[in-house]
Amino acid sequence: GSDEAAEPAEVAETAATVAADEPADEPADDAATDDLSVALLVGGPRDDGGFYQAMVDGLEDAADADGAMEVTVIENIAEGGDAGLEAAVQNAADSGDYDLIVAHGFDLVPGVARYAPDYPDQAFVTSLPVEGADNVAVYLTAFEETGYNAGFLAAQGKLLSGSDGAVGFLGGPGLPFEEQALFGFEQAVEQYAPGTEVVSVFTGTFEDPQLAQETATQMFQQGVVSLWNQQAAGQSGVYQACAATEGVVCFGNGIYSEAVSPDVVLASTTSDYGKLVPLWTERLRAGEWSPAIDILDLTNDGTSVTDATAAGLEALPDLQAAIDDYRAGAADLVVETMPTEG
Amino acid sequence: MSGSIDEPHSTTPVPLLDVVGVTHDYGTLRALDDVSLDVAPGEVHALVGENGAGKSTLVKVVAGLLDPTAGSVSADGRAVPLGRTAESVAAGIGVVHQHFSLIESLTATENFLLGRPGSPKVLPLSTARREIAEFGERVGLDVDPDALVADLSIGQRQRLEILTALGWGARMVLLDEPSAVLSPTEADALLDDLKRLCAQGYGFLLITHKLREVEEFADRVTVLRGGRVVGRHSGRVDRDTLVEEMVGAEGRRPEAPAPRDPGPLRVEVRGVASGRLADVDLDLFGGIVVGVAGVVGSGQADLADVLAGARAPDTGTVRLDGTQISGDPVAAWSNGVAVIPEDRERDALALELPVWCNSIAKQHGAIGPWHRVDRSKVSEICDRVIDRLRVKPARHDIAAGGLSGGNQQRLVIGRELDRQPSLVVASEPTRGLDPPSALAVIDGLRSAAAAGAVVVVVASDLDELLELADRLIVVCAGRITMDTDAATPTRQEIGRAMVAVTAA
Amino acid sequence: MTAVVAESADAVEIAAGGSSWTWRASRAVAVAVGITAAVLLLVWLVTGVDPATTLTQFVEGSVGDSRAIARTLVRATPLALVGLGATVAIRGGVINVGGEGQMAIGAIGAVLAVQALGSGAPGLLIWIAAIVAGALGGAAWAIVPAALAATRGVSEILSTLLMNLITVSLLLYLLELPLFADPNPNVITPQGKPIPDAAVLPTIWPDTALHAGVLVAIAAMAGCWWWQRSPGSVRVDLVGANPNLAAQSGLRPRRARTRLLLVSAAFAGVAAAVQLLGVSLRVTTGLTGGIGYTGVLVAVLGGRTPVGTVAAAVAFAALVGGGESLEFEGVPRSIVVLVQAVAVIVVALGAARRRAR
Amino acid sequence: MNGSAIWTLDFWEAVFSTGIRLAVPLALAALGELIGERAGVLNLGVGGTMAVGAFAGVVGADTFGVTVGLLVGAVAGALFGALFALLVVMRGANEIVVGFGFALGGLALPSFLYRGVYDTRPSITPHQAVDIPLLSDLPVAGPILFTQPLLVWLMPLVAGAIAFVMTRTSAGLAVRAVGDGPEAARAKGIPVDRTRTLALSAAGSLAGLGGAVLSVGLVGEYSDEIIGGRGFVALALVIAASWRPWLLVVLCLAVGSLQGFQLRAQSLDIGVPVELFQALPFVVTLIVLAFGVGAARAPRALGRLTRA
Ligand SMILES: Nc1ncnc2c1ncn2[C@@H]1O[C@H](COP(=O)(O)OP(=O)(O)OP(=O)(O)O)[C@@H](O)[C@H]1O
Ligand SMILES: Nc1ncnc2c1ncn2[C@@H]1O[C@H](COP(=O)(O)OP(=O)(O)OP(=O)(O)O)[C@@H](O)[C@H]1O
Ligand SMILES: [Mg+2]
Ligand SMILES: [Mg+2]
Repeated sequence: GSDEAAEPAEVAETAATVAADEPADEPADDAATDDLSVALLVGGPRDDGGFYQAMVDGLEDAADADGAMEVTVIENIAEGGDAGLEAAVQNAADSGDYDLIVAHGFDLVPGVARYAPDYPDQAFVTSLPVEGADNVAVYLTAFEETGYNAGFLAAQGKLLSGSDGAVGFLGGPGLPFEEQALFGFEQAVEQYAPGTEVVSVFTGTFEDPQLAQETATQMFQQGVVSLWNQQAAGQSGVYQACAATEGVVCFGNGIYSEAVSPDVVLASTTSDYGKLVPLWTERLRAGEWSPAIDILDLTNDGTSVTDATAAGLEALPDLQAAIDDYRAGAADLVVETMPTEG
Repeated sequence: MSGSIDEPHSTTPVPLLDVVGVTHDYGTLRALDDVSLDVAPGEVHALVGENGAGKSTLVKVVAGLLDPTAGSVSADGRAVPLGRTAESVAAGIGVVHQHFSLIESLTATENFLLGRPGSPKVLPLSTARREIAEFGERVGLDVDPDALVADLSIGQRQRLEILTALGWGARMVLLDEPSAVLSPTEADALLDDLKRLCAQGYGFLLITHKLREVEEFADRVTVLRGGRVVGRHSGRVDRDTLVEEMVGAEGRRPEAPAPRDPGPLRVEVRGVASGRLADVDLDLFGGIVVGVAGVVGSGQADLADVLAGARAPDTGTVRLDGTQISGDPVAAWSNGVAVIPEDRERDALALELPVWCNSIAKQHGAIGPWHRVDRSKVSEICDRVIDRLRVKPARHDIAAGGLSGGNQQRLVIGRELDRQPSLVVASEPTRGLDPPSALAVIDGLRSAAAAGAVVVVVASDLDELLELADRLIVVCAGRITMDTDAATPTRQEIGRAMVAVTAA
Repeated sequence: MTAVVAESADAVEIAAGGSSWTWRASRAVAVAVGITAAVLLLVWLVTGVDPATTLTQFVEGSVGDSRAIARTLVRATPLALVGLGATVAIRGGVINVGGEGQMAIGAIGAVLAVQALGSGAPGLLIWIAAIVAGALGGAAWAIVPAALAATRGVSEILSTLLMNLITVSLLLYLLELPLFADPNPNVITPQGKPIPDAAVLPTIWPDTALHAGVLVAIAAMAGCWWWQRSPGSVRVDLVGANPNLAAQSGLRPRRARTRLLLVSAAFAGVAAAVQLLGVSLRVTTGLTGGIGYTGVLVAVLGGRTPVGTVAAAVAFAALVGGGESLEFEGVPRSIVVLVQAVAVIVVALGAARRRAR
Repeated sequence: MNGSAIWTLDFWEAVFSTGIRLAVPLALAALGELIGERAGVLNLGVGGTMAVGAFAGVVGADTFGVTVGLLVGAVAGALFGALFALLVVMRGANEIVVGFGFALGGLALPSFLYRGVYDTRPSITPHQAVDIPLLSDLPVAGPILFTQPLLVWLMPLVAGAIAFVMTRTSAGLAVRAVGDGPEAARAKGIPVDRTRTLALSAAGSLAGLGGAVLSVGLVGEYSDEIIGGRGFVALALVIAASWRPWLLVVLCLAVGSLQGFQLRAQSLDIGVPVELFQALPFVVTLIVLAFGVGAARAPRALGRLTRA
């Protein structure tokens, strides 16, 4: 129905306010130091070097910072198909062991939608809005903005290295959110390095390092001098190709990218899910879980770019300054969202 | 009887092969029990016995493929270590096995080299090619070294096998039923080859079911029954004696069929050409068993195929009781054509399905309404099929593959005859069967004829045909060269018809 | 290649063939205990989770309470449906390992039917239409392998596997089409429109996830059980055991094999429809979740009988459920697939020994 | 970028040089499978064996360096192949069922162990492309053939070795014999089961090496999905190549180059859905399988394992 389609946009608007006004609820009692137990459900491997790992790392770092929070990660759920995804949600809720269940990934949303009403006292948070469940909070990522960050990095890579050539976007199966990221990517490239050609190739999977490696190699041969990728397990291949090619620079899509190949990745885009955690723990400890919507975007630093790595500083000494400038002005950036089809 | 059981050795001091007291058990089954025999240079020693007597087991022991429970083998006076093929080859023993001894996708040379003990890691292909040519010429067995075995005739394959054995250095060769798959002419040529080689000092142990070959070619004969030696003879032996020893009390020779009056004309073959067959006309009458003889590849198999409806003729028509048989085996079956194919395992039985499934295979429409197998109906059919040729064990639920070969054949024929066929086309129906099973098969086919059917039997064993048939047709080069009452012609006349283009 | 496959299928059949019930049962128990012990040990060594914890957690996760039992049954439902189709096909010597692709296209077929009827139609009509359309979709996706097998002698094992790989891309493409794509702009992974509420299969065990689709599986099992006692199954056995004999008996083995491949694919399509209406509620890339592969294993494990296949499906589903809950203890879920693989290999080994006897 | 780039030499050099590298792991595994099938045994578990080799290779390389890693991968694959032979050849278990079990279990085992063994993924420096002096300066052939990681030369090396062994040595003759006529081979004194076991172990070692070349030699790490559909494609190509090693290598190169082409052609904006390109290698494999000469030349015993 058409009303369904219209709704999320409104939700998103209010959501921005919610996020900005946090904390909205006042603490109800003295439970601020209560031990919290959190289950994190992810469809793929926890160390995928991408979407999943970003949440795992974010939650675990936040738990360390919190000191009284324990995280259990349930990974690879999607291997069991839709039935497995739903079962994982129900399993976690059924056990009663967790103060909060984080269902990270669009594929887990239907399971949350189905079971959250059965467990009204259980707090959930997931990746898309769920109707009619008061115990489900939501966080959204602005993928066009992630892509915009990436486009900024790629453009800087080209400008600062003084090369004449194209910038590259190396994607996976070509899913809609990748297309959104590409949409933002192209805007940023046009903004920071006007007239630069953008070469985009989708390998068909996030997971095949050899294919990613060969794709990157070909992109370099086609004149790409600065490359950003949206691969998961495939990204190590991208960095291999990068290391083996003279005169090109590469950027990662998360802090773990730097761990994969610290000598190659000059800086990364990042979605800092850790930013969400204090919001959640506060609400939980206050006993006031609400169906809030938080958005990770440029305005709240939820999506951003990392500092230049050591390799980055060495290769492009001016990179850090550009990044600092960019971050300072990030809140004022206007990134167009991709028009939906149909 | 010119020999005696307790005279185990010939007068030759050093036999090429000396088997002493060999016993072999397959689990609880004693396949060989204290068997002794020897082969002297320059002789053909025949080993006969009914199916399952243990002949092939003995060959495998001598070849080193089986390690016997007891006994010893020596060659040229030296003991052969048992259970290893390389040892028996090294001792100068060659083997031509009953089944499966050449690999069709390899060339003659490759087969020659395959498994040759002591051959270098890199194949000496050109040397071997020369060896085959030169050695073949010397012993009078010529084979094209570069031909694929698949392209060789059966006779050439036998020759290649013998050549391989001799080329590997064998002075004596065991031949396990080499003539079973040969046409009479090819078989005679093979045995002539053996005789010639005997003159060069080689020795042969010849296993065969064809007693005529024993009579004509063997210098000595050993008879096995149930794994024991039950008779030894040298010189000319009487066939009846041999048969009696082979089969014990159960054996009887079938009487030559009494000539009978032909029934009505049922099958008309008009101007049929198909495969080797060229423009054949035939009238076949009910109540008559028609034997079809011919050198392999003369067109008799094509005739069987056309009659069975397995193949539509290129030209001409075949009518059964006025209905045309169109090259559709299923339609042929429903018109009353029963088929006993040559290769039972490939074409006639589902080996891993139970006997009952095999029994009803051609009446699967009759085993109940669409929604339910009628168990009693199945039992009834299955009992009939089993009873007809007395399949043993008479059980419905064991896998057909668990039956012995003879009983498998009884099952097939029982099934094919179950629906009172009008025309029975049987290819090699008794090949490789032991005498009781062969007799049961013959009785079954004759009773079908007695019930009014036309029975056509294609077989390469002339003796078998002559025992069975009322009327004999000889095919040569796709044409009928003889068509007569089976009792009339002599073997020589038949032999001439099998090779002559003009009728005798 | 056809002959090669026929032979292999024969062997599978033998692998599944029977001996006495008590003997089979007692050996199965012994083998199961052996595997369990080995797995517990492996888990202990690699992850440090002790056997007692592993075992209790496993039992709780698979059959610990009504919800766990229901989860197991829901999981077993599509598995049993694919497995039943595979069982029928294997008897005729056809090994269809294209269940993944056939399920995906079956789901597309089912969702087309649901969309065509709209949310106004009565539930029962939608369900029947979706299941029929699912069956047609699944079968349609087996036409190419069936045609290649019948005309070119291409092994359906390989062709159906390749079709699965092709389907991965095809499904992604289809799910982007406006006809199928979820119009919700927040949905940024490939997934179809949610099916209307009227189309969702009702829950038949209150307070659990057990949906009415399980009845479809039970009906299919009953149907196969009946079929197994009909002359039709004897004919399929003959085709599987000796195509030459079958051809002489008027059974048209090639046509029969084609039909069996299509039938087993249709079963996969039905499984997909049930999964769509009862679990996924929209077409997703995760709707199949390996069921197409596991279904074949279930058929082998179930000894080519309908009841055995369904029992094996339930056992596998319990294994998955238990394995999943083990992950809360830190045991990687790949242990589940490992155990499934070992179980099937052990069954094949047992069948081989039986055959050798 | 526009469609005219397709007419440039650069374009095709890139396509084929990519194709060669993508073909290497595929070809090694497929050549191994060819040996096993020549011996009359179908092993559907190629992908699983590759995964085991990929993982073992990384474990080896992590401790002892790349070369050892490749060897460890090959050895692990050989053990996996020998285990398959033990079950299927020695114990007579159904080769299709066990092969399927190996395909699934072989992917799950390294994934399970990996979680147990490593907290962070080990990273390995893989082989780099080497410019062969003089040859790399040749036009066309230089950029395609002579600026590759040396590992790509394993492909012709192994194919040549297999072609030689199969046709010219007694070992190869024995392998072909047990694949075409196990009963006859046994009658000739060839130890059928032992020959098959050795062939399957060799096959496993090549599949394992293929996996290790992928993880250790080319990419530098193990991940659960690293093998993808390569095992099944290898299986299909062996048949499509009708069991001829050189033709098999050519087909692997063709499939690899097709991948290379699709990656390259995407950026040309020629208006074809990406998904079609991505499915293309599988579609082409299916077509080759259907219209190749494969089946007619199948080893006779293939798929009908008899305990001869
Ligand atoms: N591998 C085996 N395992 C068990 N029993 C066997 C085996 N091979 C043969 N036998 C049995 O041993 C006995 C002797 O068999 P053998 O093959 O030696 O007979 P044969 O005289 O060669 O018969 P035929 O004339 O049919 O060739 C038979 O009862 C047979 O069933
Ligand atoms: N799976 C198989 N393995 C070996 N041979 C087969 C197989 N299927 C069919 N054949 C053989 O192929 C030949 C022709 O096929 P078949 O007779 O089955 O087709 P058909 O019954 O004519 O089917 P259709 O009705 O589609 O024409 C038969 O002689 C049969 O023996
Ligand atoms: Mg014999
Ligand atoms: Mg036909």
